[in-house]
Amino acid sequence: SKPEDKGFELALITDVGNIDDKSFNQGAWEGLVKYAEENDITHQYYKPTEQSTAAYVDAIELAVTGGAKVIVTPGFLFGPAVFEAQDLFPEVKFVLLDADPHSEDWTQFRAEDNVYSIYYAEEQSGFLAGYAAVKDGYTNLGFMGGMAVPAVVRFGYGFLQGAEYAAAELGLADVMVKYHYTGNFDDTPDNKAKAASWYQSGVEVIFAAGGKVGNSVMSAAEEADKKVIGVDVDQSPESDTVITSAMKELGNSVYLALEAYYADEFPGGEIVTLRADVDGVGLPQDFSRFTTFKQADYDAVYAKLVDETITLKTNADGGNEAGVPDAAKLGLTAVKITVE
Amino acid sequence: MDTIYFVFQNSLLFTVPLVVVALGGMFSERSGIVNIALEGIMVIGAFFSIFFIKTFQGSIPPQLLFILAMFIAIIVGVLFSLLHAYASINMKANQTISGTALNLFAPAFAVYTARMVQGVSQIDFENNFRIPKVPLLGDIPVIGNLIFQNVYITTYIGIGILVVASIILYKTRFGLRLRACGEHPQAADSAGINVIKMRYTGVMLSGALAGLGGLIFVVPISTNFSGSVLGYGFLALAVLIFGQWKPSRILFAAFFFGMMKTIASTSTIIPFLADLSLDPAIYKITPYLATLIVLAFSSKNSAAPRAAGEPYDAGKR
Amino acid sequence: MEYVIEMLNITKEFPGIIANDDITLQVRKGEIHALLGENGAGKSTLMSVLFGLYKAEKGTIKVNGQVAKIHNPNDAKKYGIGMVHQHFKLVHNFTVLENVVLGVETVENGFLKLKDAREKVEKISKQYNLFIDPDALISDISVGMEQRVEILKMLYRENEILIFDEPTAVLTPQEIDELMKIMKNLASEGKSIIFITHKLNEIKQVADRVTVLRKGKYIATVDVATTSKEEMSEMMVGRKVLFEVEKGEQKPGEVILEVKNLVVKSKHSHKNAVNNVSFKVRRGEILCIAGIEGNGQTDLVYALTGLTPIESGSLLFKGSDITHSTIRQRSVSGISHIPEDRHKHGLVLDYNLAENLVLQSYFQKDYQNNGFLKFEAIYKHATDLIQQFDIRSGEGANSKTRSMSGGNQQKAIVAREIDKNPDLLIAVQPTRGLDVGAIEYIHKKLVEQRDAGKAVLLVSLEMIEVMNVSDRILVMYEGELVGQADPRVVSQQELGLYMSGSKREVIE
Amino acid sequence: MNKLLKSKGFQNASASILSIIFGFVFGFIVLLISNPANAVGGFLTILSGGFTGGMKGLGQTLYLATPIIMTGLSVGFAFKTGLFNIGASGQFIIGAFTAVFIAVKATFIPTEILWLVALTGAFVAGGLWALVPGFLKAYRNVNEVIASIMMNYIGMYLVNFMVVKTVFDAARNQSMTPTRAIIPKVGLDTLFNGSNVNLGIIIAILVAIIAYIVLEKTTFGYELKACGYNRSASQYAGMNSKRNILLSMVIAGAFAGLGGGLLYLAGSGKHIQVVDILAAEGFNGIPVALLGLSNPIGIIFAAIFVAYINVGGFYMQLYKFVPEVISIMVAAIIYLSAFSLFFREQISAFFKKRTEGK
Ligand SMILES: Nc1ncnc2c1ncn2[C@@H]1O[C@H](COP(=O)(O)OP(=O)(O)OP(=O)(O)O)[C@@H](O)[C@H]1O
Ligand SMILES: Nc1ncnc2c1ncn2[C@@H]1O[C@H](COP(=O)(O)OP(=O)(O)OP(=O)(O)O)[C@@H](O)[C@H]1O
Ligand SMILES: [Mg+2]
Ligand SMILES: [Mg+2]
Repeated sequence: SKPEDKGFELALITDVGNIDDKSFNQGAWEGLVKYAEENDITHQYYKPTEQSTAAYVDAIELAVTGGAKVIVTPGFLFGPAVFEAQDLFPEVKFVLLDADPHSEDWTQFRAEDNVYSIYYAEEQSGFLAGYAAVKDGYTNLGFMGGMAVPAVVRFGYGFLQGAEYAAAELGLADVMVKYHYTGNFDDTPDNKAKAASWYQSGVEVIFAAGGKVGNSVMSAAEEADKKVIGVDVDQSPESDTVITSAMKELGNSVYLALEAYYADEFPGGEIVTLRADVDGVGLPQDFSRFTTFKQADYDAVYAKLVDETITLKTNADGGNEAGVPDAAKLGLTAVKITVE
Repeated sequence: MDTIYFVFQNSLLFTVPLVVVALGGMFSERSGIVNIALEGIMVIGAFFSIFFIKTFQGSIPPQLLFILAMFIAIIVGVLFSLLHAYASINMKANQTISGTALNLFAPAFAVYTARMVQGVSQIDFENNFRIPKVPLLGDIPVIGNLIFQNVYITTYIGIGILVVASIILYKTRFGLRLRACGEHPQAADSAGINVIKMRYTGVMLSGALAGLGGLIFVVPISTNFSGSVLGYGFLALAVLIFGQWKPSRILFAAFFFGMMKTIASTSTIIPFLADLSLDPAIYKITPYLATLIVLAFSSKNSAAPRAAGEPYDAGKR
Repeated sequence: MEYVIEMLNITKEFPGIIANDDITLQVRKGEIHALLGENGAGKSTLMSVLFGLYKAEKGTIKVNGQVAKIHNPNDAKKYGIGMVHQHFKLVHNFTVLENVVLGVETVENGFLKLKDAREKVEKISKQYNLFIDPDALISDISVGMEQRVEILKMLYRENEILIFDEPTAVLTPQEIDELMKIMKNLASEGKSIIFITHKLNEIKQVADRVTVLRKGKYIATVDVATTSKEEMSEMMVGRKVLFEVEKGEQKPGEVILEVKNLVVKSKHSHKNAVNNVSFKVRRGEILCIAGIEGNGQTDLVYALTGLTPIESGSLLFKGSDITHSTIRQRSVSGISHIPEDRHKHGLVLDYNLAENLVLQSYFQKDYQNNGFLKFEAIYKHATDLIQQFDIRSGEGANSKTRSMSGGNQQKAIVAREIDKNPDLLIAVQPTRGLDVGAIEYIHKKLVEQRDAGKAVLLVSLEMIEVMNVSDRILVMYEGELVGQADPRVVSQQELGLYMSGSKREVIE
Repeated sequence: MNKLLKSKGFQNASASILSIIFGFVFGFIVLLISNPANAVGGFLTILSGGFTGGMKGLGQTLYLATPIIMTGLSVGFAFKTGLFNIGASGQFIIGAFTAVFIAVKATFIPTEILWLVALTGAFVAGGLWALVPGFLKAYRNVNEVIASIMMNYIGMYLVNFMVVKTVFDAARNQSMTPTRAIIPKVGLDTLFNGSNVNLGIIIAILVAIIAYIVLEKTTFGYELKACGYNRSASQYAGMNSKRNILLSMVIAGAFAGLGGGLLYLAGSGKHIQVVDILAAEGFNGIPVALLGLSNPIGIIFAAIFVAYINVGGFYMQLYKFVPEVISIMVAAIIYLSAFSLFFREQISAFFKKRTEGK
């Protein structure tokens, strides 16, 4: 049987992580699978031979050989690959998450009609998490990001601004936030020890924005009887310590993109950032693990994000190149950051 | 004082698995078989035992489940190590080759099988195995704080293994024969010892301990497993060499390393280190650099078992 | 006549060589049965078959008339067979006691019980005058002591059939005498002994009968009492052998090496290994350093050849100061060295014979061109030396040296070092473990060197060799030179007194 | 002919081929168990490996082989001299960083030669990194395995630190693109259209050949091996064994370092990720070296073979197989190649019988 006979109409290509990373890739994949299964469409994911633009392009080519009509490429590393592939395979559609097509050296930016680029307003998602945590009575927080990539940085900056916003509302003078990038997306003893030391020193809740780093943090939280805020998808099933998660609607946006494609309305050439206004980011609708923070509080602040009463600083205007936050730029007064 | 307890308790996270796995390596190398497959055996041990935990979590009380999982890890480790034993003992294979093959095989197998069986490569589990405080003992001042609070049962098992391993190695007939096989198998053979059997036993012990080590490494640090022990098998090998193939020194080496790693990742709550506010990279590098420096000043004589790594050949001159 | 051991028509092959070709050996109860043969004749192999280390392709073994299946040393143990191997099988970092009990430990609930064992060891040690310290580490004791530990191992196991594979090769004369006494003692207690040696004197001294092998084949078994040494050696090598070293008058020439107040630090103790030693070696003479093993000869040689740093003193070679020269510089300027330990220093066992034969000269113009080895020349050189020195091995120049017999390994080293045509040849125990034919040959080579106006510094523990070969003798004791003698006039007894430290004189 | 059949090289090679065949059989069984319907198709894809994608696939094979030839050489060269260089990973990444650093920062060097300078830098840096375990081994008697493991981690953390400080592309958390120092394609890109193969593969093969000549044909190689086999004997023979150990480590490290340079300057959009994960290429060098019997020429073939079936594994995804199967198969092949002694004996016994039978 030649593979082309069957073919896989919908494809997803992974970059660093695996398809089942319980956050980013998986979120996107689940959206794809949901749509494919509901409509009985063949689908498959592919792993490149190595981590390089060329290998990503090869994987795209393989997917095309395999009959792909729409290819989902989650991750900012796909920027240059899709930049090339959009010309190589003009008949194929690309859904690019967390990036827009650009040349390797950042000199050219161009999204053709077959590319739909989706960004998420992670800063808003992080904001909601920070806001909820402080509103719920936590005053000693931690942010543990994986690597300082733009999306993670946005989560972090948003988290700080959310905490500040809540502190201002509550009239708190001091909210402590420890801030750290682990340098990996893994569950290592080092990450666990780090998280444990934060909890030991009084941190009550840690926002873990880095794939499996979260598992180390949850492990430490379970031991110390402290709390965790999850990331990307609703991670509350993974541990009872997860009070909420700073989500981006990966699955949903992929689903919607596919729906649009089959309705002949593929938003080709568009580069969008999904914000609160389109429900692109948010916290899960389960508030049972909070004590004082309620749905109503959430809805109120969410509305302010939607109508842009609250605007947030992001990568460029919130800190330095390496993703280290700057209290002054972020307008933090009550929130005291300790960067580690 | 709390900080000291905390750092100590946390360093056990690194120390205990390293000790257990390095002791496994010790038995193998003392019998004359170099086992660089420790990493792979850890992965396989962790894989099956955590799968077991996932399956039975909730229906069996945690500590019992944990202990049963340890048995699984041990059995699987032994079985897997037999591949290494067969290649290096019966086939007189180059032991690095066979070990490398197992290291390559284990993670691929774990990921592949997990996907086949459950669709995803991660195996989730709930970490409810920690003992906040051992009754009575936990109240002993200092000692209680150090080793009877916030511990895993594995800490005691690790200590037990260490004690038993030193006794076996130095006080029993088995230990004497094992050591003879690693130093001078021709001498052992001519003294009527079955070198093949001893070497099999040595490798199987290493399989048992490395398999177990895989489980007890993963459990305290995460809430899922995805086919990797992050190079700790190789670090255990380093600890074995650092520890000069001797139990007490292995403990020292693992503890030294574990302490350095803990200090590195918790520097910010250690008062005088927090004040220095050095770049995190420096802390990350320190444990490895310090080990190198210690080695440079302590390695005048190597105590490596002389015959380790050489296939046994009865007629060798 | 009843035999305890019968090895009938044994054949054992190794790749490229038949080590034992239809050999028959019959040993009577209570006798000392010598096994004689040139290097590589197959003696050790035969014994390894008997001891279960090798499996013969053909032949049967009978013990006390019954066919015995011996597949491993454990089986041998059941038949009461014990063996002292040519290369000792002792675990270096175990104590004497641990080595002795290994394999036959007494235990209580799996724990070692060494108390009874210790008592037994002490008792045996006393009974046979072995003077063994059960707690000494093997790595700390002398070779002679290791030999005794091996013997003790057999006695401890209460073996009835004892195999000694070249036990005297590494012993001092006094130690050999002791060993002979022990062996006689054992035989008189009814134990049967198979004794491998190249030294006909020893056979004459203790053995009842002797079986001779030559090139893997059985030659004959004869009574020792009625067979002369000459006859035995002729059986062994297939021709007449000269026992006296033929050499003309010496014509000492200029001083070639001058050692002045040499001091070498010991690695093990505070005392100096070599303490304030001075002497001169002249062209045209064979100077022998005699002494009991472990009196600093090794360190002296290491210092002369550059393997060990010198604490103080100086070395003048052909008039220039080489005190601080490297090993290579000394070698190139004309010093050759036949090392004591052929496996540790003498050979790279994983290189083939040809590669080993250029170990000291691969960098010379003859064998390399701009850093590239000239293989043709190297193999030609090897073929020449193999012929010239009668080095026997399975695959000629291509043989891995690891697979060669000890004697032939030694010949290869001697060939290499003499072929360098040195001004000074330092030969340490050059004939250790060699058969008479080979010894004769090597001695002849040493004398040839001397007669060609070269200097030879011979370090030997072998009394006969010292007396026969040298032109002048210096005796070393505890790191110092304590006596000087002329071999033509000195008696063995007198030399023995110097060697044991009972007599000393000031040397100029 | 007979001479050829009995030659050692032939017997070694046929032993390796035998293990490859058995390894494939094992892989096929794995495929059969996990997905019987697609097993045949998937397996044929693995077999056709690099050929699956036509000339492009072959080019990709060569591209993927390039770095592992170098790390394989690094491990193999050290093996030949009695050392186990488990530190190729650290040396590789240090080399990679140096190459990228020079490529990005040395703007004053003309583009035509910048890549060459950067590769030289990688070569030197890898060597220097291995100098540490080499020195410790030679002069302080520190086991090279443990020292190399430590240097792997130190190298990884140091490179992460240095990338962030010097050549950081913050938006992607990786090193910048070394646009000015891409290794020339010398027409290989037209021959193997669409692939990333470049002059690097030729450099790697040349280096392997040089390594072979050095080891087998020169006095230097003779010394290195002698020292590896028997350090005391090499001292006795007047060789400077300490220097040899040191040099041998340094050369091994330089090979790995060059491998890093060759990969990251290949122009395939490969960047140094700032992640705390040891470079896999270094560890992949171990099986390659072993499969190639530590012989530099054998290593070329082994690396190409491993790359070849990896490409096959990539294409096999069309049959819904996870590429991990390839690792399982390579593991089986390596494991079986450990039996090569056994296979060799069987093979030589076989030919012996045949010649005797005549
Ligand atoms: N030879 C021995 N006999 C009995 N017990 C021993 C012996 N050597 C060590 N032990 C004990 O075993 C335990 C572990 O010993 P350790 O690993 O420190 O070896 P060590 O003391 O360095 O000895 P060695 O160098 O002889 O191996 C300690 O409790 C020690 O007292
Ligand atoms: N393990 C081996 N592999 C290959 N050949 C061997 C091996 N052992 C012995 N031989 C060969 O068998 C022959 C007999 O060796 P053996 O050691 O029995 O001789 P020997 O009489 O003890 O001589 P020597 O006194 O020189 O040691 C030698 O030529 C040797 O090369
Ligand atoms: Mg012999
Ligand atoms: Mg012999």
